[in-house]
Amino acid sequence: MIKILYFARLRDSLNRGEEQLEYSAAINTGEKLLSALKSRGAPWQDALDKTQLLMSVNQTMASPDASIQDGDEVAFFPPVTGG
Amino acid sequence: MIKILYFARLRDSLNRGEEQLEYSAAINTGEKLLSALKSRGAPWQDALDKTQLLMSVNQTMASPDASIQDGDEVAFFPPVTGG
Amino acid sequence: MISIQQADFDLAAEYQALRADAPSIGAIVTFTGLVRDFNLVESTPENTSVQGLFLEHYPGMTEKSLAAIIETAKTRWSIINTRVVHRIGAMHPGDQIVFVGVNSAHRGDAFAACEFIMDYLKTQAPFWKKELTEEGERWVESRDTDQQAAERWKTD
Amino acid sequence: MISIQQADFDLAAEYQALRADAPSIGAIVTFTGLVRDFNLVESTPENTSVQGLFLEHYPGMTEKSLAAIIETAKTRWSIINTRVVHRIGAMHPGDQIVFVGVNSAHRGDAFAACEFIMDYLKTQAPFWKKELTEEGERWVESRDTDQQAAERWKTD
Repeated sequence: MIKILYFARLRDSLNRGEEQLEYSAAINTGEKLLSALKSRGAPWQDALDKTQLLMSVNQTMASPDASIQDGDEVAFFPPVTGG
Repeated sequence: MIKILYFARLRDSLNRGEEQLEYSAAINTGEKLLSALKSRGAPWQDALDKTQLLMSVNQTMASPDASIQDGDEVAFFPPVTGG
Repeated sequence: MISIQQADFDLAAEYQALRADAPSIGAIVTFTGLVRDFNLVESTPENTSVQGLFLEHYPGMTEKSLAAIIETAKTRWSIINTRVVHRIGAMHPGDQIVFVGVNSAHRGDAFAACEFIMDYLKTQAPFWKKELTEEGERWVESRDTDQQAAERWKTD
Repeated sequence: MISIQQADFDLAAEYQALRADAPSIGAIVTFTGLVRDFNLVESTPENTSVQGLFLEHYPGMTEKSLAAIIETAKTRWSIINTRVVHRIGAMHPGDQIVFVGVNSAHRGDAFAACEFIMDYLKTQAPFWKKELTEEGERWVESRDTDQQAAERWKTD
């Protein structure tokens, strides 16, 4: 299982802040996971198709080619706007 | 008359913080005034011969070629070390 | 010291803590961010009046990313200590949002490290602002100028 | 606001004044200089312990030069207000010597203006430090690094 978190505007668009997903080779990189989520159709396709989407793996910023292991915590969110 | 002020290490060396001097064409620039003061001999010659001597005319930093008018306030001091 | 908190903070207390750290401290630089009464987001040039703000964050990653930012600052500049406080939750115009304080023997290092931490916080730390305006709620868009400010510090 | 004073100053009061200036303020940067317990003058590498400090200045020119420095900062950066406090007279290790605070809508401007004012104060404002050390009194020598810091801001 992996844990996926969604924040800010993205959580609002998906109407979901968190989910668990069965781990498999089909989602063992950021890019593959994103494809799998987008394939769910609306609202996933649109919400995750932003050029400015950021991703973290185990609470560290990650690029789309980052590998994902079983048990990882992955998060998707828009560019940060704190401070 | 012009007013001349000496500060910090320079005042200590000259044992004098302030003086009035009769104005004349012989002291109508910073350089000329400095020469006139140095010609007084010890301790003036040595104390004013520092490469790092700074000068102000009417409380604004000035270069040696600055002109001096009757009634001006001229000051000599070492590089500043506040803050 | 890193603190993520709903409560307001006391700049004077943060400053006194930075002052007490070591007798070799010669310089303390502080940055405080406040909620403005107008919006500077480039995509909304109308400067809609902001009535309130809500700060969301990613618990866990927030602390981790701030700790990493501070570690980087400590390797790049000669600084003694840092204090970072970031508020979350509801805030109003004029409220304090964020504090970054740095102490050092040298003023140049304190200035650079403080600005670096703020610039990286703005682009790397997982906080998101939602504004409450006359027209309703909206998520604040990120700004290119923040991205550029962080890029300045990149070393090759 | 420029103040040359013997008395200590209250950073919290200076900060609150900068905070209250305008609702468009989004950033406040403060710098505080403290008396260190050791000497950093390049010509005395032995780091003699400093027991006390005496700050002399040129009354009249001090205020005039600080006002000029602040005016220059206001033409170069988008800042709202500044507060500068410089103490004179006797001080001890750990004491506050100087405060520079700047507020602005933008953090980049606040950082740059605050550092600029300090760098110029260090080379242009007529203050002189005399240190009381174990070996007696001595005037502090100016530092090349301060001259270099001020040179950075020169525009052609």
